[in-house]
Amino acid sequence: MSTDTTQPTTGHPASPAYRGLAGVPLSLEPLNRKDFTSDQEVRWCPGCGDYAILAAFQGLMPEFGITRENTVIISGIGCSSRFPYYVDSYGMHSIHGRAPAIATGVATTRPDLGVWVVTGDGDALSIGGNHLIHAMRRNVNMTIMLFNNRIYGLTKGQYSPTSEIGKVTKSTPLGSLDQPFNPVSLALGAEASFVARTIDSDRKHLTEVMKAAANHRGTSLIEIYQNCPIFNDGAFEELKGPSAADALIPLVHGEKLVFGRDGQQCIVRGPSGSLTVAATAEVDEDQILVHDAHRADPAFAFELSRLTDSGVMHQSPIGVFRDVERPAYDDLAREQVELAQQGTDDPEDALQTLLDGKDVWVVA
Amino acid sequence: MSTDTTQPTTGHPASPAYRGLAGVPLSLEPLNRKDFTSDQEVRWCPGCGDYAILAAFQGLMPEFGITRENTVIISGIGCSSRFPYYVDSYGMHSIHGRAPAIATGVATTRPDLGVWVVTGDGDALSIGGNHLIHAMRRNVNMTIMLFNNRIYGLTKGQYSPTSEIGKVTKSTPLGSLDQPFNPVSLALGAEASFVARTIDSDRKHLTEVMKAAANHRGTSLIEIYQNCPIFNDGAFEELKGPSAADALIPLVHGEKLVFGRDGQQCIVRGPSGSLTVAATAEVDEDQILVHDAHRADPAFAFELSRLTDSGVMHQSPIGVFRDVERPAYDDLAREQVELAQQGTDDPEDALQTLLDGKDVWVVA
Amino acid sequence: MTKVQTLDRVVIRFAGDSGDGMQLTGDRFTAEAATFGNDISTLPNFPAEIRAPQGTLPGVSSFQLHFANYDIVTPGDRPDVLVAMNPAALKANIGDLAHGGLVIVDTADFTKRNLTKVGYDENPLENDSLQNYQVVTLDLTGMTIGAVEQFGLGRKDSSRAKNMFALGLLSWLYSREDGGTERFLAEKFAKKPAIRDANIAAYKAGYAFGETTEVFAHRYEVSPATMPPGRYRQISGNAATAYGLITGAQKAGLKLFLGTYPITPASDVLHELSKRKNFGVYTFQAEDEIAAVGAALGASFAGALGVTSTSGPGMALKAETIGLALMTELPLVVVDVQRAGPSTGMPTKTEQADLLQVIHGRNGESPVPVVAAASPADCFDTAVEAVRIAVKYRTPVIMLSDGYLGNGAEPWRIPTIASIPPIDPGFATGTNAVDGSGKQVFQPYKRDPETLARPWAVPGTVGLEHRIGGIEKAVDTGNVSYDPANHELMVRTRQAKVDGIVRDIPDLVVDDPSGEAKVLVVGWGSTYGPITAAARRVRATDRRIAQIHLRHLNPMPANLGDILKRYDTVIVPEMNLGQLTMLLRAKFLVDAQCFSRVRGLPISPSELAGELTEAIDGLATEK
Amino acid sequence: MTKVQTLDRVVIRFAGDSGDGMQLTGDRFTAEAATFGNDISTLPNFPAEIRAPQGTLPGVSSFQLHFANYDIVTPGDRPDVLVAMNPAALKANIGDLAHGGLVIVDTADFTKRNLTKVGYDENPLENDSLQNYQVVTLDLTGMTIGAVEQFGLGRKDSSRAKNMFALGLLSWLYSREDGGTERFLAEKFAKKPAIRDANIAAYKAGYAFGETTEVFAHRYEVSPATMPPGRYRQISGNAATAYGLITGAQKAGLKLFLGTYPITPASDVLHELSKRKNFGVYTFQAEDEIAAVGAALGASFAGALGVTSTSGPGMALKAETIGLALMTELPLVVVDVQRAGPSTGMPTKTEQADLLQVIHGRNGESPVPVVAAASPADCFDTAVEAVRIAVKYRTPVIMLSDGYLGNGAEPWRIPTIASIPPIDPGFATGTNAVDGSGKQVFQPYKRDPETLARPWAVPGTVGLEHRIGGIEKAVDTGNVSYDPANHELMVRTRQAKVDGIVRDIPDLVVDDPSGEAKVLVVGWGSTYGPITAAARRVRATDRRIAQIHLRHLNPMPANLGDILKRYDTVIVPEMNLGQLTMLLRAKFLVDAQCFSRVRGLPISPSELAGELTEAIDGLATEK
Ligand SMILES: Cc1ncc(C[n+]2csc(CCOP(=O)(O)OP(=O)(O)O)c2C)c(N)n1
Ligand SMILES: Cc1ncc(C[n+]2csc(CCOP(=O)(O)OP(=O)(O)O)c2C)c(N)n1
Ligand code: SF4
Ligand code: SF4
Ligand SMILES: [Mg+2]
Ligand SMILES: [Mg+2]
Repeated sequence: MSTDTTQPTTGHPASPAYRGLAGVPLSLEPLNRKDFTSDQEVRWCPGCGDYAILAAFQGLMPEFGITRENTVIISGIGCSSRFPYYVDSYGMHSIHGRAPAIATGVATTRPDLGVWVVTGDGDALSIGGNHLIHAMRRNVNMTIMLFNNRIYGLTKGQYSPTSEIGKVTKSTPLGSLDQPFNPVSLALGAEASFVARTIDSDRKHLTEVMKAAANHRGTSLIEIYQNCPIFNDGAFEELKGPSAADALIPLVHGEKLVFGRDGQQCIVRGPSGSLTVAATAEVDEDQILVHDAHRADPAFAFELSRLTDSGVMHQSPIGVFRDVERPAYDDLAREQVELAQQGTDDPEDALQTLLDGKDVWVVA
Repeated sequence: MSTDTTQPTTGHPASPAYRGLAGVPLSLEPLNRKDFTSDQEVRWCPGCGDYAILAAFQGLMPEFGITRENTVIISGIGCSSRFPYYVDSYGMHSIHGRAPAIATGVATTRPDLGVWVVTGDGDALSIGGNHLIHAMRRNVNMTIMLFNNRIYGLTKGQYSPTSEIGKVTKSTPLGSLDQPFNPVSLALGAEASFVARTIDSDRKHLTEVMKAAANHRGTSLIEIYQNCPIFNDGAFEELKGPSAADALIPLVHGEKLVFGRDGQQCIVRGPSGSLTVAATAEVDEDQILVHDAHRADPAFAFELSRLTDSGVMHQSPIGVFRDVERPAYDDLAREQVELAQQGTDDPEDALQTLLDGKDVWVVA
Repeated sequence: MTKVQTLDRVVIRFAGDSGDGMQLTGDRFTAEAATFGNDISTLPNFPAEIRAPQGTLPGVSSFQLHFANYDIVTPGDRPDVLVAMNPAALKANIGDLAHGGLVIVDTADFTKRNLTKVGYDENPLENDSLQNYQVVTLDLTGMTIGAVEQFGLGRKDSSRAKNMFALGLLSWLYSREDGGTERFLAEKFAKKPAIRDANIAAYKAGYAFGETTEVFAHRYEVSPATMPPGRYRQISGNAATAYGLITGAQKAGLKLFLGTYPITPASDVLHELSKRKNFGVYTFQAEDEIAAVGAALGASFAGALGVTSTSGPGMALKAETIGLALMTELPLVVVDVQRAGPSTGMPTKTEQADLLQVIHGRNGESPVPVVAAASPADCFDTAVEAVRIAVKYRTPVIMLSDGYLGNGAEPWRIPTIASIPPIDPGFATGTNAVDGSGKQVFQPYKRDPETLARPWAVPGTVGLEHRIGGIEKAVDTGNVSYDPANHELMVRTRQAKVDGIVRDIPDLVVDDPSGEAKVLVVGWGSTYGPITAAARRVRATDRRIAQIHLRHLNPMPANLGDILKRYDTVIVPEMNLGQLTMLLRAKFLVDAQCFSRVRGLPISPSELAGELTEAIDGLATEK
Repeated sequence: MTKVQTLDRVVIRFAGDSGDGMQLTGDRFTAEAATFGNDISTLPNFPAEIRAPQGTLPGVSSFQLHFANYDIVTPGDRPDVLVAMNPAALKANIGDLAHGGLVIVDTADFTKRNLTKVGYDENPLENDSLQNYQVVTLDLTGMTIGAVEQFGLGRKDSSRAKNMFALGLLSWLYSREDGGTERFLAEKFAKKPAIRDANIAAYKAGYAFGETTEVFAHRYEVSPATMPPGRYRQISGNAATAYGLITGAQKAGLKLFLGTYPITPASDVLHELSKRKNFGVYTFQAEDEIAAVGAALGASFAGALGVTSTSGPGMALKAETIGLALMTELPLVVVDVQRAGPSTGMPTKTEQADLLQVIHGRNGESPVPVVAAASPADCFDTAVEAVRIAVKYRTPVIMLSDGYLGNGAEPWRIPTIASIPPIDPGFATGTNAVDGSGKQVFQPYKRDPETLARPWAVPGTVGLEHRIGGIEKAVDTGNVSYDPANHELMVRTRQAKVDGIVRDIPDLVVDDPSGEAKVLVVGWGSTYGPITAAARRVRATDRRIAQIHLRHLNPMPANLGDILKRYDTVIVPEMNLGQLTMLLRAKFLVDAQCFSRVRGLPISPSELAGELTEAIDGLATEK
């Protein structure tokens, strides 16, 4: 008797090119974005940033090559969490905040599934904060896409844990009081092995970051700046359009941390030892720091994460902050089970032996 | 009619010397440690590190000068969480993981109370992780003492979120798989304004750190390494006794990061930009970093936090990692209420006006 | 799809600038209603001029539609719903709207200039002038432009599709099929494919918007009534709850601390209270429902009135902490604005299926008083009652409301603050016992002999220092105790304390005009309206029916058992599968039967009246 | 303080090296028991030599005590409890211990050398050789040294107080007063204050240790019985539960995924399962109970058997996610090892007061099957049954155990694996419907007409891609639906599915040897033992009593109503305030009365027998 419910993967090409998806069967025929489009009408507000993210995801999926049926998307509750309905794969629109926990069960029992979590800033960081940080420290193999619109969309516009201090919302008519989380800093403090940030308005960057996440084995967290035109319009305005080049600090592994339309700005280590933005023209070239996403020590990535404003947004690094190798929880868990199962002959006999124990007596 | 339940503070000296306790009435007569000892027999196992922490706390309280009746201790569930029973103040031994949330309600409504939270590594970081990080980002005025014995004591020895990878416990007979949290890193990632670490075996250091925490307005997190002789004996052995000087890196604001019995080791910024331990004799004196707990940017404190081993403990900084000014949530919340109340004449009239609203019609 | 079952009639008026296509919109909606099988009656209203200046009062065009599930003869006197596409349309029509009516406003044109043009000094959407209505403000124009972007129309043409966005929204609100309108548009604009697609897209976007954003509860209803003399205003259930909590706290001289987490349909309690800090109200939007109730309990420990508000799923999460509240015997008010479950269910739909959850949904023997509001205005009295019980008995109290009550509004006879009795927090101020050695001591679990309430000794009170918690407490001293006899005594004492609240609950008075009814209808919560309407209908046919309605679900009024036993048939209409019914059967061994409807909608009075009639006639035949 | 109410008798043996003070310990414990009013009988057993070599078998000294709440005439044949201070003491005495007995071992002397000295090849504490006992290993010596450090004794003198540590621990275990022993020690060592203080401190430390660490459930009981033929072993309830879950999973060909969070008294289910990875068992210690059940549900979605285990407070936290499980209609087994509540309550004490919580404690109409185990060994069958229902009906199933069952042990007739019927997961493999356009499609909510179960289509199955969630689902398609009629249908269908499980539940067979009883006693869960014992006693007095015991609490067996109505009096003994009683009354309108004891202890058979006797005699008199 087999205790493995995995579908046969025979006939599929060996394994996807992306390390996070290793073990997931590949589709025999090439798929296209339509294959990842379900029959459900997309129901976000006009202009919602969620559309662009969905489109990028659907556009990218065929490239991974994995089958639709081995693709699983788990979401929580929120506007963003309607995402699974629109992708023609297996999916669960679960309950508020719990998607990473649910995905942990999926990922641990099934190495042959590609697992994505879709969540919002309230879902992931308010009610679900604990599951998020624990998933990251465990490094369960999944990609978490955190749609950060810095507001509660679905419940009509209360402030969220990423809203800037002083935000006036339905629940904070006199302005909010709490310091927001910086999701990247939080993730790095929680031992995350892969942390990235991208933005709804840049399809190419979105796609690149999603690919990098899929290529990472373990938990990948992608914070996605997402505009909510209804309840928090323009939250990322300064990071978009013509001003984007001066506001976004692209993080590219192995490349100098230079940004601005003409590369006129750069990141250096200031006299206090802290990272600061400097004018490229005014510093020695070798002072300009080179991005290194693979450092074992998360401190450098953390320093970079602090370059993001916590109030109104004027500046923010995007790209992969950190991407390091660390065994994935689910790989290890399966290894333990497989090791334990080695040499087990007939499972039914083994079970009988277990039930019998060591000290049996007989009543005649 | 008054909506203030605060007891009159008349006759009390103005305010305590410690900023976190500003507004808490001082005792007219000097108190001593016995005053902070309840009539309940202390019921930890022989040799438990909790005893020393309790003793340090009780020894220190009189120095703060605040009245016993304005002292409130809220704990969760765990061995450590029995703490409130032993201190003759107001206290609540609540439920697992929720103490920071409960304390938030206490602190917000009562500026005249000194609020302490006592919690364990399971209580604070496993089930209570979300409340902990949210309390810290909000900066609610309270001191959280996290007794970290890297094990679940009360439930008889399962591994905890701070246990080292590979730990064999009742629930992980083949060894644990999850990367532990570094509580200091986690706190820094969660925007904490005060984060410190100390150890049960060093009464003087314990006391100093508790004082520093009380002097900080907002949430102060103190991680306390605490030995559990029954289920995790010796977890901090290398940080104690004769080897302590070589293993503990004392953090003192404004002082050089030098440690070891003869100051033979020090912290410098290595060529990669990361902090590293170096031999004092082998580096230039001005390369040795000076501790700065007051930097606005938490990155330096974060870098220091990474000097702690995450497996078996051989090295760890102790002292105050970070101590910066940031408005406390509860101070701001009270300010909003007080401002809103200004100019309110008779509250009953005001209420009637509210009920009436703007558009009343009369049925005769 | 959806039938509008619980509404007997609705009057909608679409109003906008002449160029806004209001007539088309009205026509289409009428067509949808007609197709749907409603009886209809309409009243189009054009500006006198062919093309009045844009944005002015004379330029307003409107279309009124009355549709109903019975014969109607007029287009309705006062609209229940007003869709206003600009300031002029609002100004011109708002006066006709019934109190509590729904106003949907397109905010796009609410600029200073346009406001001035029609004589508004202030933006009416930003002051309290629309307080007596349910106002939904939306950037219809902006959203429409967003929705049709892809069709490459100019801004002006794009924005013209906003009437279809509005229609889509209304169609969703009244659960209409959209096929007809789509076909209509396809035909009408067959030659202008971009315009056609834009209109269809706008229509669909409006529909989708309604569905996605939880902006609306479902429907509303204006119940006409003959009213006792007094001063009245319009009030929604969630506002009434907030006001009741403020009033209760003030009457007790306590700060009010709301710890909560947003959730439909309870969020408005937070929104309302967060505007009322001038009453010493603290509102704390916590990280989740567990933290919310935890912080509220902390506030109660500190001597404030701790309150938490939520809906079903959040209620489930709070269970453990409510257990701690009942073990620590601290006042706490928990407001559950119920919605359709289970799980996420249908967040914007109403239901009353949390009754057994709030009564039984905690580990161990954990009795908690439960009160339920019967109507939007009744939320006020129920909230005050919840505060009174919580403070007097030192106990968590659960107040049940539901989506229908919370979002619904009705005229409210405004009470005089002075007429509401004060609530005595009775804080402990000194020792209350003598120990073995003759020393005066404070015992935190020494109870008031009558109420069985324990003393509420607030931090800051000298000499009363004590520790409480969730582990079983020794009688009187409150020390940790694992003693079996003590546990048994404490379990029974906590039960007796809650049971004893019955002393404060007035006996039920049966509404049985004839005094000879054989059938009793028993209700609780928001079924009050439908049950009352159904009873009236039944009585109008010269049949006899008795009615009682429970505010107190735990404990129940003392004379309830006697009343139940007096009737041949007991019918309990509930928007669940029979939750009160089961409690009544268990407690009184009466063969109560549930009239159960679980549709996310209020019970239909006519359906219920039919059922009651059958029951009455059935009994008559039997004899 | 505590009386040992539920134990009729206990036999304890203290064993150690001659120098370990076992006789003193035994004497003192005897004195405590005598003072307490127990009947006692003792058997001291000294080594033949005056001073046998330390750590050898001949050096072992022991003291056996039998104490009971009725007349006893022997010191007992087999001890129920063995306290072994070193390897020799263990080796010399373990053979006498009753199956399932408790062994408390001081580990300090279990060195390789000492083990070899007495002929142990392996450390018996580290292999499975003590599997048939409840073994508690403690560093008594180390803890004693720690506790007496302050008195400045040498290591040797310090460690000699370990017998008092052990005595303190046992005194706590049997809830004895410590005053007497303290006085005794004070007197005995009056002239050696350091020794006196050390002994008293050690005694107190042992007592405090017991109380603090939750090392022990409360008491245990060895129930003698005449047994049917078969192969037997000793098993505890929590182990039996774990084995049942493994067996169920294997019978269904599923991986078993346990998502859990430690909590007394359920943690041993985790501990046991985490040792059994060789059966394809995954154990996940989550960050909290919510994550635990969430991960389990995720595993079920992925095609494994998701299981979660907890106790009362954790159960409260899982409610929302169980709601999601029932909405998504996925198999899930939830084990609740109940403890005394409410809130934290008394974690190490037993109770059965979570019944109404598990039946009603979720938002909305959320029916979930509930099964309960009657004895430690019965946990096995009950767990298999829970798996069977969960898999067959695609539903969360709650299995109730309690602290008494979980930690208690009893002889178990070992089943043959082959005799246990297989469980068919019946995974969906292909499309199951045809859509409007004639296309073959998969409908995730199209139900099996008989069981009403929906298909379980596991990710990885080509062509069956679908989305599920907590929002109300449309019939068949499973799409999101807010349609009122659909909601009503789905609510009733989910209820009907659970109700329909009754078809699989065997009719109850009444145990009524005479066939003429007028009084029926109805039980569920761990009251089975006490009720059976009480019924035997009643019958032994020539009275008639009928007994039934429920494994299935929701739904209940089909013939239950008929049975209840056949008796004049129905008595329901429960360790709560009447939770099953209330369900029976509501469902069957039968005047069932609860024999309620809420003391954190099993019901006393003698007390219950008294009550039953009175009920029987009362009926007789009436007539
Ligand atoms: C237990 C529970 N609490 C509260 C809610 C209500 N709720 C649904 S989504 C949400 C927050 C949504 O914000 P976010 O996660 O940022 O998602 P967005 O809508 O912005 O995409 C809340 C509070 C719920 N569904 N369940
Ligand atoms: C809701 C809930 N889940 C689980 C438990 C069981 N429990 C009590 S304390 C504890 C962990 C204790 O570990 P820690 O916080 O590290 O404290 P320590 O005992 O080590 O001081 C657990 C799992 C509980 N009481 N309540
Ligand atoms: S409310 Fe905001 S986040 Fe939600 S769908 Fe609309 S635009 Fe998007
Ligand atoms: S189990 Fe460990 S942490 Fe708990 S009281 Fe004992 S020594 Fe201390
Ligand atoms: Mg959001
Ligand atoms: Mg711990």
